[in-house]
Amino acid sequence: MSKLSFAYYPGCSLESSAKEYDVSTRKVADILKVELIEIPDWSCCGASPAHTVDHLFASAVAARNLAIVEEMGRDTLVTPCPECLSAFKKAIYNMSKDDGFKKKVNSLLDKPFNLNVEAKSFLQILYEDVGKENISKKVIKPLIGVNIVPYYGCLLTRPPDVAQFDDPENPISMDTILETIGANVPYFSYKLECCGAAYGVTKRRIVTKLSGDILKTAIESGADAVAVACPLCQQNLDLRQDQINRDQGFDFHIPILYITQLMGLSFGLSASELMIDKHNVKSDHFLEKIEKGLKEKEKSEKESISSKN
Amino acid sequence: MALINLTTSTDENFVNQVETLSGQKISECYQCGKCTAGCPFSFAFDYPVSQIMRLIQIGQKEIVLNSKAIWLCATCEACTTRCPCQIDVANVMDICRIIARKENKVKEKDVKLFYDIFLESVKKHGRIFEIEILMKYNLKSGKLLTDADLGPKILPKGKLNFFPVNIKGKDSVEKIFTRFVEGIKNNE
Amino acid sequence: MAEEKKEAKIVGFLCNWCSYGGADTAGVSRFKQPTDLRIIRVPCSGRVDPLFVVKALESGADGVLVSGCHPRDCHYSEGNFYARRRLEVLKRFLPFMGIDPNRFEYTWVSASEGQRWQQVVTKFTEQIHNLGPAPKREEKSDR
Amino acid sequence: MTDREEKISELIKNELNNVDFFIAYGRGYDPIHVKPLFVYEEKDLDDLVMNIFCVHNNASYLKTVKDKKVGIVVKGCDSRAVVQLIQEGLINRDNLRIIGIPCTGVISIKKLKEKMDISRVTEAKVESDSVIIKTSDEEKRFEKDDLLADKCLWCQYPTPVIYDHLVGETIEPSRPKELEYKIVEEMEKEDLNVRFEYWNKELSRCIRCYACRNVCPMCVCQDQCVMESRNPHWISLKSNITEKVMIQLIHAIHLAGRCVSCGECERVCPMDIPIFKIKQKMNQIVEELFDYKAGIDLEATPPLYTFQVEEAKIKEREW
Amino acid sequence: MRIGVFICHCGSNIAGTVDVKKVAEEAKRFPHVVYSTDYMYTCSEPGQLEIQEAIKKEKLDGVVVASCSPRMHENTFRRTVEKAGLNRYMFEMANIREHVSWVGVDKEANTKKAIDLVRMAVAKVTLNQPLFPKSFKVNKNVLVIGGGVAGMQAALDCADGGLKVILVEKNPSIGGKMAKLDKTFPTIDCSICILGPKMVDVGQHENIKLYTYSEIEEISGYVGNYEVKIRKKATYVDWTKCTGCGLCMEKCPSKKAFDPFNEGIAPTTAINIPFPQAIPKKAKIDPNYCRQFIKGKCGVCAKICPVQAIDYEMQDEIVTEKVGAIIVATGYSLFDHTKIKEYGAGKYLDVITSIQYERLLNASGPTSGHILRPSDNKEPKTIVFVACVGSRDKSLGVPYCSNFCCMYIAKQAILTKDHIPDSQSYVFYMDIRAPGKGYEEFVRRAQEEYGVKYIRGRVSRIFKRGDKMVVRGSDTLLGTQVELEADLVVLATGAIAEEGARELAEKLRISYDPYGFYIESHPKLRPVETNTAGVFLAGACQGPKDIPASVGQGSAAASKVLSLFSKDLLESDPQIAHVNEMLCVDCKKCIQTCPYGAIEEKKTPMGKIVASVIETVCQGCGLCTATCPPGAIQLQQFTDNQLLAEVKAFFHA
Repeated sequence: MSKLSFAYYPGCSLESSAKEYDVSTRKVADILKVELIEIPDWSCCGASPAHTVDHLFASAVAARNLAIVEEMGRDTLVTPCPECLSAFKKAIYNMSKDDGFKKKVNSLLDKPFNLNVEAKSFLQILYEDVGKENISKKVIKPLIGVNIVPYYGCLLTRPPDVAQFDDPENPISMDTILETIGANVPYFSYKLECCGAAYGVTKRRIVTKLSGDILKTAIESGADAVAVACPLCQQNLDLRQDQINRDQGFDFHIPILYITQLMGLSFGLSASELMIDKHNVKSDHFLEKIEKGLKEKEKSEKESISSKN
Repeated sequence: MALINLTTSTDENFVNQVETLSGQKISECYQCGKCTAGCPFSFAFDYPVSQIMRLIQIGQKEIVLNSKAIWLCATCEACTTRCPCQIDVANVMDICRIIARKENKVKEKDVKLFYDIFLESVKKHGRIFEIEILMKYNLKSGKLLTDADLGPKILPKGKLNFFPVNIKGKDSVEKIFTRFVEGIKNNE
Repeated sequence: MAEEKKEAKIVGFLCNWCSYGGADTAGVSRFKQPTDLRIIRVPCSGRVDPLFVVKALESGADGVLVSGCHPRDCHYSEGNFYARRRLEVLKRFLPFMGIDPNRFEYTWVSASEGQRWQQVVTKFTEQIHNLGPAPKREEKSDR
Repeated sequence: MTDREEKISELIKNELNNVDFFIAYGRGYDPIHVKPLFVYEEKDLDDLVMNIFCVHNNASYLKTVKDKKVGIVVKGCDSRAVVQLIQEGLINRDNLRIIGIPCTGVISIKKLKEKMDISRVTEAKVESDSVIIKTSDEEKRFEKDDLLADKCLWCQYPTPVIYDHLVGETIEPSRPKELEYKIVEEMEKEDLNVRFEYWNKELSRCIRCYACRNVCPMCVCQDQCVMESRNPHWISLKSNITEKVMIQLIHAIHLAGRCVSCGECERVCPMDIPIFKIKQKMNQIVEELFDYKAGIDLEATPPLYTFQVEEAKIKEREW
Repeated sequence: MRIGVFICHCGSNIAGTVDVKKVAEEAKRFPHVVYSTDYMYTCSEPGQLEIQEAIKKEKLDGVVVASCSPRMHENTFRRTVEKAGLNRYMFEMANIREHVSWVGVDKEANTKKAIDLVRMAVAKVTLNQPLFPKSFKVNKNVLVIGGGVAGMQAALDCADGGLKVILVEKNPSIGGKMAKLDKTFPTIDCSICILGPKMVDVGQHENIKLYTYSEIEEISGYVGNYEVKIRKKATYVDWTKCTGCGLCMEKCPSKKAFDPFNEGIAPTTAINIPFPQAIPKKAKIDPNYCRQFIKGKCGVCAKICPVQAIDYEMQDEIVTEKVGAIIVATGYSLFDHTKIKEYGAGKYLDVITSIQYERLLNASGPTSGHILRPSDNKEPKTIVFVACVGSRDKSLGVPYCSNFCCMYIAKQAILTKDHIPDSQSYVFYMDIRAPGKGYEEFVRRAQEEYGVKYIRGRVSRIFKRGDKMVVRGSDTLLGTQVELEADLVVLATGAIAEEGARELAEKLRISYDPYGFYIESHPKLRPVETNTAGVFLAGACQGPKDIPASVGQGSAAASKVLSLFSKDLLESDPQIAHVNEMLCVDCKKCIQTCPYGAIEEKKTPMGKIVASVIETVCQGCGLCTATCPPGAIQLQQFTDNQLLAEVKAFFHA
């Protein structure tokens, strides 16, 4: 495999409340020999607030960053955050569909964006460009004996015309990665149900209802942890887990981990390196279970070797 | 629901406006309800999304723009993905928000307030400054205790920045805002 | 504006079984089209001697269109195979004589392809309008 | 008489019993003008010549003598017309006796005329690569290649492709094939409108004498030709530029895939209109599309009278 | 010449966007035109009478009608002028409806175009010649393609009417979809009980020759004289010997073969008779599952067959039949629900299709008529039916209504209650379409008497929760989201065109719509005819339809064939090639290219050799005319001069 190298857009959350996603992404990329070059002086993607103002405006806010990537001489922007990804993909989609729209967007910008850049999620890079064969080569501590359900959220695969990634109704990219790093992936029917997104602040009850349903289904599926790829989903499911318990009358304590953190664990990185200790819900029990699983596996392997001898 | 006088309240211009801005043909909706069936926010909406589509079809501008639903839609795109008539429903909801904003008809003031503060932060720093956003929102919404319980959970983790990151090209971001506003003024 | 509305002189030779039927299907389906084209019905695209195209162009046509059944679907089983060879040769030959090859197209439209017929007519008419009126021949004398 | 002429005479003499007559080349009114020689009896052979001025394609006469037994003297290029006529079933091989002459080229009188006054030529001879022309006033020496007909400069068939007797040794083709469509390619460097005006100008000279058609060995319709019968109404009697263009387009289209590139049409044109170019363009297209050259293979079918279900070189129309 | 021109308004169809008066006025100025008028409906009786009167009064010797497509009414008007004493070929049409008024919006431009088209038609008719048809003998056998209920009805009606019928069915048995059904709506008749006797009639009728497990390979010829090549697919069992005893099925060791008759809900044996009532009741081997074919050894059936009918070496066989007419009754297929990902894309065992459910309900089905759900063979108590799965769905490329789903859902819900009295059925629907006789009452009964709960809304997603299937939909009447935990979900998959329908259409030279359903000659007035003479349609191949409509069309198609064959001779089209012997130079190009071998050489009394057309063989394609250098061979009615006159009329207006 030739060396992969991309323009990297962390996004606002990843340098603040979701720092652990950024850190684990960079570490995993490093191990997998994927070069991520941070886009110099990137700005906010605009997210959904910009879309409520005007689509032209929203596209311009996003396209400023795409124009910088163009200037870098790169053709792909990679971001771990699905919200940012969606903002970029929509800007590109709308601008390439309508030349007049493109011209108007560029009139708002200092430097025009000429549509020579595509946006991809880091998950897509892992699944399509790196591939499970290359990931499996780096696994030294497989996550044996734990059940992890992948929670994709809304925007990674939807709408299919814009997202152009995985199956919009039954995505399997995270499932595949989780299986590759040794985890057991039970049937999970809430892979795509919305967690309530940015309404955490303004409409808490909505978020605790929706996120509560997701956690309930995960636990009913026998999950020890939920894997996520979105900082907003992580925040709703992890930071707000106590609010969920309070509002909905649950008593859940299920760790919500970024897919990159789980990969890092399997690559032999420590929980603190991956900032797993920075989450609200403690992962201690989950991590112990992994260690236990590993030991049991080693033991059974030894037994089988000695019995052969 | 109150009686709707279709003779006096039907606003064809509104139908055209939504169709033009969204690029979607609203008349193609045959009210199957699949969007409502898959909408995670249906329980919280005052009008389920299929009824919003129906209200647009019969030109009920006031009801649509004054609905909570359009502000509670999180653009999860489930409706768009599954619509048998290939209508980009989420986009239609988005357009309704934009029109409501322009016409100063916002039923969910808090949601809009949060969005405004968010964008203000972008305009000011180039990126968002999470703590500032939350504090301003609490102050302006008068809901001083919003997420106060989360503070002790997240602050000790040392992830949040206590100072904004001001990017070098923040004026180029600000210019997007000003040019956009000027553009609207010029058009008017 | 009056100038803009000026119609081009376009003639189409359509086989009775497929393309003429396709044009009928487009009509029945009310698929709107530009009005410049005049259709001449022939039994088969194989009936279209390339000389008809030449004659039309020399008579002042701005564009000539020939349309038949899709290859392998000819009502007479082979006619359009001959048409394909002869019309392709003609299309390549016209520019040598200084005639823009885009003034002549041949295509295949079946009786059910009303929408396709609409697209063909629209595209061809647009193409001819873009080319403008065909140049007129004038006798040149050395003396 | 040269050795070669002697040999031809001898062969014709022997064959005269098998045929009604023989078509060969005969002395014209001066040394550079040769005429077709119709040999019915031995004494007709006195006028026989075979030299660099034997420009005619004798096969042009075959279409008029369909059911007769005929002998014919042909050069390489002429022989392709014979093959094509047989291939199309227009003449019967069994009725033909063919004497083939390997040939290294014939003189274009038009080219010679550009270089000197040829009204009073007294002697003409070839010395290796030179041609010497004497008139009452002067003697001029030319490089042979400068005087040869264009078609000779790219000739790929110096030896006839069909014959009963070959007089002389087989000659391998030595001329560059790349030159074959040079006149066409030169023309195509010009813009469309330049070409359009070029033909308007050139064809304006046409006097509708039909010499091009009459001489064409493949034009078998003769009196029934649509140019003259005007039924069907492809063409009118008017002598305007569109009709003149139409004449050439009809000729080109009726010849597509059948033209053997003998160039007689242009040679006989009294108005010097470069109509061979038109035929060569058609021949180029046919060769590109169907890998086909007329008058080579007795068993082939002209490409426009047959088809392939899947055409290798015609793309399915995007239209 | 004296030409009359008649411009039709076609109500407002033409007059709405074409100034017909102006067209009629302009036409008066065209050469040879002595009479020109416009009329509201030229094809109506008074319209036709007006033409006939004008022919007599004005001594017309040529007529042009400008109206709809000649593909629509050319024959109508030819008969009109013929009745007034004019040769029917002294008539031309200008198509100013399909090609003008219906496709152009600008009235001025339309009018100009109509005037041009009329001028061109006038120019052409000036050169028309009277032509006289010859007659030819008709082969009175009829080919019926498809042995479902429509094809069977058509075959029986033709056979009873004395015609020899060749019935070709691609499956091993006739019976079609109806043979798989349990009961039929709205009478709850046992489907196979009413179909079975018909199948036996077909199997035993002396006038019907049955080719099952056979497909159409090639069709050539024309009305009255078709030649059909039929591929008899290898069954590996000699059907002349097989008695249908079923012993092979008992002993076959390969018991996991796919069972198309049971729609895959239960396996069958590699050698099998498709179902007990099969006609013909003969065994066939599925080589995809037969051990003899997969592993090269087994031979059990060959050993135990009491009549030694097994032949592993059997090859496909091509047979040729000659017929005069063809009835196409190839039926329909069902939408593949695995394309719908939000409904599980086929991976949930307890989400099945309606036709699979029919087999579960059917007493001769794999569960002997007990409703047991596939995942655990338990009796379901909550059954959810989902309507419009692959119908009325633009996003799936099937925007049309499948016509009969609403009715069979009601039927299945009723039967469910009969089978499991303590069950509860729910139906997610968009609209209930029950316009047939007794249909609406039937759907009401399902709700009123059987307590089926109808929920107006589409289903968004189906997923698993424990051993239940969760159906999440909406109730648009309430304006809410609803959720049901079902034991079994039945998807009412819509009707789509039969696989291979398009290929068959190409062989038959008939047209089909964008979805692959065959197009009839006229949607209202010629519903079973096609635009290819002698080819007729019956049943769902023309569009989704239920059993009574299919049977009705089968009979209609049969009556069309019987009326066609009521004459012993048909008239041949005189629009064929004709040689001008003066112009022919015997260059042989026409002989070389004629696709039908319809041209030969002949010697004229003057001793000249010329081309000559064999009139009964020529099909009138005109390839020869386009090929002939001196223009000696001319296709009558489409001569070079006629087409040139049209070109000239346009450009030298």
